[in-house]
Amino acid sequence: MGKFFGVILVLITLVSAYPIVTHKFVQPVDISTHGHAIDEQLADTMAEAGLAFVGAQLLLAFFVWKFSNRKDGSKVVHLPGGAKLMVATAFIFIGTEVLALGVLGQKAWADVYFTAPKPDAMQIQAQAGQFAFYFRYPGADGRFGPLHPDKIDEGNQNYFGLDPANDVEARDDIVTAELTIPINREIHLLLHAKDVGHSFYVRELRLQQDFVPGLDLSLHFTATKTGKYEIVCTQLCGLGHYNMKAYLNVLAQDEFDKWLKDRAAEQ
Amino acid sequence: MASTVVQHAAPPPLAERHGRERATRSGIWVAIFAITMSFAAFTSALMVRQGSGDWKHIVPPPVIYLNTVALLISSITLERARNRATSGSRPQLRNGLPWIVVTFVLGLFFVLGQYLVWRQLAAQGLYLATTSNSSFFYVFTVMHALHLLGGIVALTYLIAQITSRQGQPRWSLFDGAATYWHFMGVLWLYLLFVISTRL
Amino acid sequence: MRATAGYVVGIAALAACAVIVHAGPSGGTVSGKVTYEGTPAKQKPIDMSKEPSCAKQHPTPITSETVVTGPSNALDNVVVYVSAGAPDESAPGQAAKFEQKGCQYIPHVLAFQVNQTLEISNADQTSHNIHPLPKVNREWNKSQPPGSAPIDEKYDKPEFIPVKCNIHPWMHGNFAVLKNSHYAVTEGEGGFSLADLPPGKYTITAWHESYGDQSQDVTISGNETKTVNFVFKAKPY
Amino acid sequence: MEDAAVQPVQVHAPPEGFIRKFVFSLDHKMIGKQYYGLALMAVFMGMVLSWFMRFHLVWPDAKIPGLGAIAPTGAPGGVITPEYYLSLLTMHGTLMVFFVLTNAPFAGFGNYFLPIQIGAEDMAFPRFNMMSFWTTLVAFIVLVSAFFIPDGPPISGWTAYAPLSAVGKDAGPGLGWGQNLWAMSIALFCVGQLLGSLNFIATTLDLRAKGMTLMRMPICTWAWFITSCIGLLAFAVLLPACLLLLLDRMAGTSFFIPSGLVVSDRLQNHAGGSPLLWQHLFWFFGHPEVYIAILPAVGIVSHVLITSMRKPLLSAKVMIYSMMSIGFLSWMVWGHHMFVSGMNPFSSLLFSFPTLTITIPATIITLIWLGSLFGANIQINSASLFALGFVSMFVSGGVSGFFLAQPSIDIYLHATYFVVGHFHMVMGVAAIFGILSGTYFWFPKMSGRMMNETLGQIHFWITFVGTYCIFMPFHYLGLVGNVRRYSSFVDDFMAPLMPVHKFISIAAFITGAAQLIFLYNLIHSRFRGKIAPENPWNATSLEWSIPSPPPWNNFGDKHPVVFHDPYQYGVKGSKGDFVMQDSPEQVVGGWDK
Repeated sequence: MGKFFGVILVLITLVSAYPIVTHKFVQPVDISTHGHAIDEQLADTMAEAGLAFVGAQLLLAFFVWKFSNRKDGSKVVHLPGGAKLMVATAFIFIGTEVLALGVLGQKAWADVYFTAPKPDAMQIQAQAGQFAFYFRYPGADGRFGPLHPDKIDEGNQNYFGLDPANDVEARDDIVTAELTIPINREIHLLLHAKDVGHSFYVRELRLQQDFVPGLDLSLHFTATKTGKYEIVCTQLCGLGHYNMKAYLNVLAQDEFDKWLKDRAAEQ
Repeated sequence: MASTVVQHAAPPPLAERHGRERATRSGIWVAIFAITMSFAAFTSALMVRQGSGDWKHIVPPPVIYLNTVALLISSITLERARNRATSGSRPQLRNGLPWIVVTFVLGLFFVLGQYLVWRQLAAQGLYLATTSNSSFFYVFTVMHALHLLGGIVALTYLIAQITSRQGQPRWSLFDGAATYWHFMGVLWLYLLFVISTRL
Repeated sequence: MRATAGYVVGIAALAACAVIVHAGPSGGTVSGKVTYEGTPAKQKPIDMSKEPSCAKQHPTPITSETVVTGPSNALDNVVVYVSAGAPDESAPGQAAKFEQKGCQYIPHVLAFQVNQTLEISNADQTSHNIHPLPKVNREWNKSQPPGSAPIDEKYDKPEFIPVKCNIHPWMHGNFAVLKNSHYAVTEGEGGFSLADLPPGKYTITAWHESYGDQSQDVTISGNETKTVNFVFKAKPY
Repeated sequence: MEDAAVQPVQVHAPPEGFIRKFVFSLDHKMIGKQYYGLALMAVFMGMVLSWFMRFHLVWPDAKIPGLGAIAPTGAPGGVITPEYYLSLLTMHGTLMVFFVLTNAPFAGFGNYFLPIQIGAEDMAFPRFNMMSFWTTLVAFIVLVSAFFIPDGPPISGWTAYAPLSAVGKDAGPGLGWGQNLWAMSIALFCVGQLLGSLNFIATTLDLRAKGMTLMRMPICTWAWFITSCIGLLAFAVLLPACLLLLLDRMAGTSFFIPSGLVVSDRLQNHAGGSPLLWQHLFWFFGHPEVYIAILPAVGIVSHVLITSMRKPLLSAKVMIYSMMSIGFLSWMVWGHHMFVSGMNPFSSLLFSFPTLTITIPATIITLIWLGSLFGANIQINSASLFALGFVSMFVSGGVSGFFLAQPSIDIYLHATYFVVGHFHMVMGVAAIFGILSGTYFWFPKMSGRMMNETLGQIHFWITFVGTYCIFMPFHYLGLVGNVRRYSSFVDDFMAPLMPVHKFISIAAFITGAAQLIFLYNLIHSRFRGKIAPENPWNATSLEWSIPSPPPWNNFGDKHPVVFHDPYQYGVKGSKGDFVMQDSPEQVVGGWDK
């Protein structure tokens, strides 16, 4: 039985490692300026964790194979080096690994969170509500109209609670259901939650950030490839959570300008 | 590991019956630790809450200080009970009975006083959900009162044991109750400080 | 044998009803037109990209329906009903049907009677959620997966109830739960007609989801047709 | 002092009558069994719920026979609605984390064996012990009753993030009374666990038998002791959090709800609360909870492994210190659940480092196991197989922690199936392997009968391979970015992953069904199994020095006296290759010196 255990465990280990080694399941193409750091970090961690995984499992398999139900009875021996060796190994290997990952991790993390958006970054407001994202562009005057929660009227598509009757800034605000942005231009996304917690997740941008009600956070990023990508909600927000999504549409500058003009006409 | 037989040196004895006495005491301390922990949680909530703009400060009714005094005195009376009980050659809880009763009464007084405080706040139109501060005020005072009631129950049990015919209550019972009672006093002082000053 | 008897009785009863209904003009009629003045708010096109199965049902995107207008300032989706003067009536047998199609409520405003069966069906390939927001009636909130059986509900108090879909924020409709059968919902030309009103004094009320309501009194004496028109003030925002 | 050894002080009279024996029992052994039974009920409920979820994920429109009758609004005609999926998810998580992973390995086995292993006659406070169980049972009933109220169980997940969990029914079905019941249930559960932990700590500190120094306690006793210390803090924080949540929901306060929220077109009448506060309080409990679930399993598995290896660990001391440091570190890492919750990015780094550091003691534990296996003489049986399976799972689930501990990678992997795979393996499956190992190991002692070995091994092989088939693919899905807690995958990029989900579901059905073998084995052996001897595994710790099942006062009239550390294997003893803890013959060496 011990031998059988060894064999099965080796099989499990190899089968588990196969899709990773052959890159069957990988993150999609990275379209952000900061994403590569995250990808490298992920790759390094995968290598180290992968080795640890395979090593430990194979060792376990081998020991169980070799030392179970031995014929030579109860003559047990002890591993030379004993516990000290184990502790030393743990500290040296894992310790260095921890340090390495910790330090490298900081850099990748810093790229996203420790840099302030450039002053000329394009400001767009994203509002998450049950169960859709809506985006607001400041319009010609470059200023966002103030929000009045009591004015929210979804039936009339006033998702943000604007009050154009009284707020002049609000009149030219452009509200859309898809996030359309120009390529190679830094976007400063202001996150606002209408009701409960939500999250903004774009795999290709290597970005994920919660919308926290009452706490207006922001993100900044630059998209480097045109195309249509999915924005999904990753924070459980109620019955329509699975269906809460929008599209990120990265366009060339001129196309973007045209798109923005058309939207402005619709308002 | 070859086995060689020598006569063994017996390790320090730990007989059950002494264990039980000690267990009561450690039990009390563990409980105190847990209660401290949960009030720490409440306090952290308070700090976060004070951070968010709309904090309106309220003044607790003066009765509260009278209650405080009563509670502090009750701790002293309980210690009197201890002295009286341990005055003899071997502890006689019966001797401490009067002071235990006094403590018990003061405890009740405190709880009633707190009730008065809540009534007065309600009269000012300050209910649980009125302002963030009133919320915390009620939460803190009510939670403390509930815990103190636990102490009062313990005292009741103790008094019943002492006064009953064959009742020979374990000393650890009194000791534990006393420790808990003093802790309630300390906890109250802390809460009073937290309530009345902005952290 | 007994069964046949049953049929006979049933048919007799039906016949009787028929006779009563068609017993000539049994009363007066109130008819008229609902219009608006001023400029109504612009209805924006709805972006359904989040729900492709619905988006592809609308080659040209539909607009929101809070203010729907017809030719010559006609105002649609206005519920015109007898708010006073007419006796309460028991609910009719047939159900009022409310359909979800192309991520849109059809009709946008559904008027029906107290205790009348309300049958809600989902014709889309996606789950919908029906969340009416009543103030006096009992509130409920149900989801309806594609292809599942219709939901039957009733309301036992008269009320105007906004309806929303929690899954698709743009989907909004209205229930008008009324006390009697004398009601109409304007469409197209904005005209309406309330028939079979026995002689008496009535209050006719017109209700619009964003412009509120207006009432006019009218007295019906015998078999006549009175004209009542409503004009709503349109708001640009 | 010798008299103490001959005439025991009676904790409570021998139980008489059915009620005292089986229902309101003060006997820690009965209470332990009651906890175990409760956990058993909960785990099968939770498993069926997960079946429904897996079924719905891969066959969204298929009707589940019978479900329509149980949940007419939640699953009309047996088709699961999005909100009912979330109800299932919430209840699955809550049942498993609280009523299985906390109850079985800690409260269940702990109650039964901790007093025996330290040579005590019962817990320090038998009445508290009884109250602790009955509070937990009420909590369980309150939670499950949510299935039978009109708008069904809550849909806010086992983490019940505010404000979704706090604003009430406007936010969706199940968030009315369903959520109230949830919060009440958890509050009650906390009370029960606090009473339990208090008992464990006092008992361990003060009721140890003569000669049972701390360093002579078996590793699982240590694990239970450390766990109870963690539990005391964790539940003491979750309780206030639940109370505040209840106040927000029922008394209109605003601890967790900020101003200006518009839910279902209704402007909420709250102001100034902080949703992050709930997350902090919850995870301050929530992360230690992971170790509350896993440490007892670590202890049990070590105990079983040592016995079946017929040799002591390389160093039990190191093992214990590692468990302590894990317990200690578990207090500084709660923030790693909130990397993308809008905390100050610097604090993310502060939380990330101790999280990575925890892998060091965890690795030491694993290496100690591996190193001890070297040169051992492993007796393969159901118990040891599950113990070895646990080691494997512990590694598999542990390495994925590397990824999630790093904020930068968490940006991508947070809230994907990678996380689900990670905690199911290390917290769920591993802990359950620990429970099963303990069951096969201790069943003879608890029931006086042996379990069926063949069935046990069949159970192991299906479960072992099955769980890998279920939870390994979760990680792959996560790497592609498959989001968790979705009732169906409508997004373009998730659709292609359906085959993987189908595979997982089928594996889940088979593995789940295999648990019925275990259930049958458990019940059948209880009545038909062959009679168990006093010490079937030739083990050394005190529980094996008394009859199976033990008498009501464990050691009868005699008071045990302990002379050795609990793991004297591989020595020429009177009974073979081992020396019982209470046998007076002296042995040179041992880690208690």
